[in-house]
Amino acid sequence: MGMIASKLISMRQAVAEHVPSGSMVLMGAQLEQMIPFAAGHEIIRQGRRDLTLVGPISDILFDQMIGAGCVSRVMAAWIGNASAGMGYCFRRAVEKSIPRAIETVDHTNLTIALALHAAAMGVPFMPTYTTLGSDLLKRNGNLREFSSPVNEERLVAVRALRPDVAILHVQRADASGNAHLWGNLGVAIDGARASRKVIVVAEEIVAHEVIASDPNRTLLPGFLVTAVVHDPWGAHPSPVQGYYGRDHAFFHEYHDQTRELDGFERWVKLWVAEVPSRAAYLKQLGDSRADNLRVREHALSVPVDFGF
Amino acid sequence: MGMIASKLISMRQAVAEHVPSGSMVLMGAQLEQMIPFAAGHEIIRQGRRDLTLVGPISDILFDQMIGAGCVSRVMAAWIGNASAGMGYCFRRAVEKSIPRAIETVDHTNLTIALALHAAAMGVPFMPTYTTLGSDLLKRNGNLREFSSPVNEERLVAVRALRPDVAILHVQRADASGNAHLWGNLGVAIDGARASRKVIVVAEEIVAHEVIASDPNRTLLPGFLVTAVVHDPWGAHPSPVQGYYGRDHAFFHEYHDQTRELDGFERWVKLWVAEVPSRAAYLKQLGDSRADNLRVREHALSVPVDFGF
Amino acid sequence: MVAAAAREIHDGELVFVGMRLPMIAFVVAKRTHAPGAVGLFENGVIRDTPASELLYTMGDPPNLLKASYCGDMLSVMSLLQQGRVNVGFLGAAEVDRFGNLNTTWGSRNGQQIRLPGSGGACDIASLSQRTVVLLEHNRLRLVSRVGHITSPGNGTGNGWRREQGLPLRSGPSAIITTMGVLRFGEDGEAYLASVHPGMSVEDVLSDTGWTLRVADDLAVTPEPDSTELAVIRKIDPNRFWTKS
Amino acid sequence: MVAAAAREIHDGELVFVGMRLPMIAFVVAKRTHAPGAVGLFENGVIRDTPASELLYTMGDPPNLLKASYCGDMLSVMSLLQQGRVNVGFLGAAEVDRFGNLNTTWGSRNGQQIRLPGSGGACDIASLSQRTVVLLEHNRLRLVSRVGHITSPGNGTGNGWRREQGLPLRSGPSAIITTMGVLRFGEDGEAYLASVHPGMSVEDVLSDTGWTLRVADDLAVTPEPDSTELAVIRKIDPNRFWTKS
Repeated sequence: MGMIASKLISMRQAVAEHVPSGSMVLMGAQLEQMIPFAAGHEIIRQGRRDLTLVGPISDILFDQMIGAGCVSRVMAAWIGNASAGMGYCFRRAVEKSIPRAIETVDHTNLTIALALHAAAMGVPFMPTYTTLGSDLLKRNGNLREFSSPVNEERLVAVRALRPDVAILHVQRADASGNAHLWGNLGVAIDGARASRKVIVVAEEIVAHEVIASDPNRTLLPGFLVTAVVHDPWGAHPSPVQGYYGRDHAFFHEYHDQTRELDGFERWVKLWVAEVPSRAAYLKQLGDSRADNLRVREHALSVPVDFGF
Repeated sequence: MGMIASKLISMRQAVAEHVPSGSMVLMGAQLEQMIPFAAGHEIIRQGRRDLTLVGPISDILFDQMIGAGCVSRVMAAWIGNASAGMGYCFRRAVEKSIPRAIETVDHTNLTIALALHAAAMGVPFMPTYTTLGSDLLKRNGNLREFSSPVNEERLVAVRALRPDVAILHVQRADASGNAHLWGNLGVAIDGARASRKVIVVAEEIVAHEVIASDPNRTLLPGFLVTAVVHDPWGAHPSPVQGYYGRDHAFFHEYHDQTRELDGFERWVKLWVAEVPSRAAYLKQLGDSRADNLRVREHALSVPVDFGF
Repeated sequence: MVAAAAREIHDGELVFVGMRLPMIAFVVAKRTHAPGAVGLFENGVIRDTPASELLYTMGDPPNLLKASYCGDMLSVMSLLQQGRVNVGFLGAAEVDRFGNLNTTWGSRNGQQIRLPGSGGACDIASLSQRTVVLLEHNRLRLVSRVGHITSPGNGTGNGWRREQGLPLRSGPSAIITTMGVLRFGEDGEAYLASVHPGMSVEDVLSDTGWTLRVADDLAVTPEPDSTELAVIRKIDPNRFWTKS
Repeated sequence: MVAAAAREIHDGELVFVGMRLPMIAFVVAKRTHAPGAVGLFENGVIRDTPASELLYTMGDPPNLLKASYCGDMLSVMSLLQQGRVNVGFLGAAEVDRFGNLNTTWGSRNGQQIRLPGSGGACDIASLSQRTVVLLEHNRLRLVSRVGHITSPGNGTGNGWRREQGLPLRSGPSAIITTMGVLRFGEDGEAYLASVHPGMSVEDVLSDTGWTLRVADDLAVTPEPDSTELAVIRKIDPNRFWTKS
């Protein structure tokens, strides 16, 4: 292959260099799969402020970052705890400005996907019918009603959204950022293409030949990727198909333990502040808990032939 | 799996039932790969008329169907012979109305892709910058300039295009139409989703389990597929990655032999009219010619694990 | 409630499933009267067969294994926008007499509380041919007018959806509660179509936040038959999801 | 001609390659001064390495094997529309003094002949940061005004692209012919920047269909150096594609 330099750096360095305070950050692109918790926790540890978080269904990572005071704005379709409903930190921030006030820009799954798609396609907006008649259309300035230029219909223009950085957790990547992601893709492809920078966090770093053996599975061309981080188990407690399952109990425990502010403060100290790395996090999680999440029955895809 | 009936039928039946005269037909979605020649030849044999052909780079299949008098309109970005440039039947039709006059709606690769994308997305148009300033914009009524509803830019609205039927050649499919296609995808996905019916022509029919072992490679959900045809070598002389190569000489021979009208008439008699099936076509092609196109060096993709 | 939801799925239909109760309803439908139904999930998954385990989220690994299709969100949402999806299931904090849904702002003890938001609910309510809402029946959930339209139902009545520009073939079809099934009249307003076995009309009316109309031919919701019950008990043996 | 085209590619750039001459130019650039250049193909293929064999079409099997990425047309075209593509190569039946291209309608012996059309040429000319045109140099190909603008160059001069709404950072960069290299002035009109070794300025001017301006610092196009020549000869040993 060509002379492409390795983009492999540590999570600490990736956050230090590519996620400054004030950034617009896309996370949780694959919805409940492969949420980049390790990256979010490092962002909390490095004390980032005034972030705008972007994602469809953000699950508890957004709640944690809001609770830690990193966030001034959320643009998402759903903010909570996919196992238990409410996210208490999100509620405290919106309802009581604790630890700080945040702005919420309410999207739907489709409008957030279209906002990223527009940016990925290099155009200022995408047309859609969704949100017509809803209060989301009235309250979200990135949604604007207009008349179709080709017929008599009313449509909504979803303005293109260009995050500063997308953080994607994937199964495997080469050192140049060519990544293989499988399972449900959510808004990962458009989200990465829409963003100015892309950080890929991989369970495994593999040779370029593994990626090039199946170029249809390449998530996005490597030249779009800014940094590659090797951080196994970096998505726990969310699942990584083929690597580990979802730690459902963890989501319920978080829910129960963060109902009150002091509970969250204990939680974030225990699981984030005093845990310097993902390796240390795993140690705290304990072997038996991790073992219970490992793959019990492998299910390999039937290969395809690229030969000629 | 559920109680899904087999959609497997013969090419003859597929064309008889799903490609009536007057249809708008999408073919050649994967550009120079996997052009559905077998289907096009069956359409010629069944004497279809007044078809509108839709495709990005149509290569010589469109030229053949135009020469055979099946076509009244072409909506494409490029109509010719990818090996040799010009398509003589296309030229005769446009310049001299031989065998009949045809209308040409000139697109670019991007505008034809966007027209299908709009229909696949279920919206009336897609916005783009391409064709601004060109004569294509002036002459193609499906391209319309408009002002962006979200900023001050001038844009082109590409009107959604909904073919009556898409005919796609793929490597493997199950009997319900869940297909695996690999290599360059062209406009296959959007083209199929944009169309009212989809005919999948496969090199191999496989068990549903093969498809479901790798759902990320499924071209489109099986419920969008109307019919499945098993027709090995149905794409010759175009290539099918992992199955056979491109018969470059065939494209040059076609070019040389169809320069004049009587030459085309001899060609279409020899290779289409008097060849009742793909099996007969292959016999005429000859074993040694086919053998030369077979895969010499296999290159299997590295599998992925969907287990948990 | 689950059996009633299952009966909203017809054979061969495309179903936006969601999680928990509707997921169980989808499995019941697949295993009884609708074997050809297909399940769509907005994360990008399409299944001809139910997952091998009960799911907590649509991204749980069993939902991806042996799926027929895995793609991105737009690959599924675009089918919705094309009008191909027959029925979508939704939950809600509040539903009103015209079937409008609120999942953005609630109230508890007179105080505004922020809920998670739309997710895909607004998209499903806007674009699927039929929308079926499942929720607990009480006056705080079934209200005269939702405080915030997260997901549009019939707005202010008949004709409203068309005025807004929503697809002609779309809109609320049923509200299935813990007490009965509500459907929609020509004027776009909900009425009580059936009460669940053991529930009285009076209880339903007093637990509804507006003067609910009652169908002339009010029925009793059919009990789950033995096949349906067997499937439900197999999926949810501890009756965690299917208490009522 | 090929070596001159190769030099239009800078290291690390994204290149819309096309077939034949530009493909060879891409390989030459990769193997000499631009090892980090990436090749994009509108059928959906992206390569960090050149294909193992010379290609007739971008869909030839060697172009897919060991590609870094295979997707659909929009997955590549969208990168173009985002403005990320540095340089795109195009051929043409006709190019005019403002770099506008025609590949739709030609003429032969005074008769109109229908050509294949745009393909991706209009998209590349509209959206890539720099467009480089390769063609044979004669008065029928280099004309004062093309009969049909398939792919926009500078239209009628400076400012025209902006007026049309085309991206600010886009437009024709060079026309490389069998006789020399033309570049574009501030006013958007082409001028002769260099003549190939052995060609006279007079011959170039008399073979151009308009009064071609000549650069004050007119150069002679550098000959391919030995490394470039070695790569060219290895790819095209019979000089089928690289006669000149």
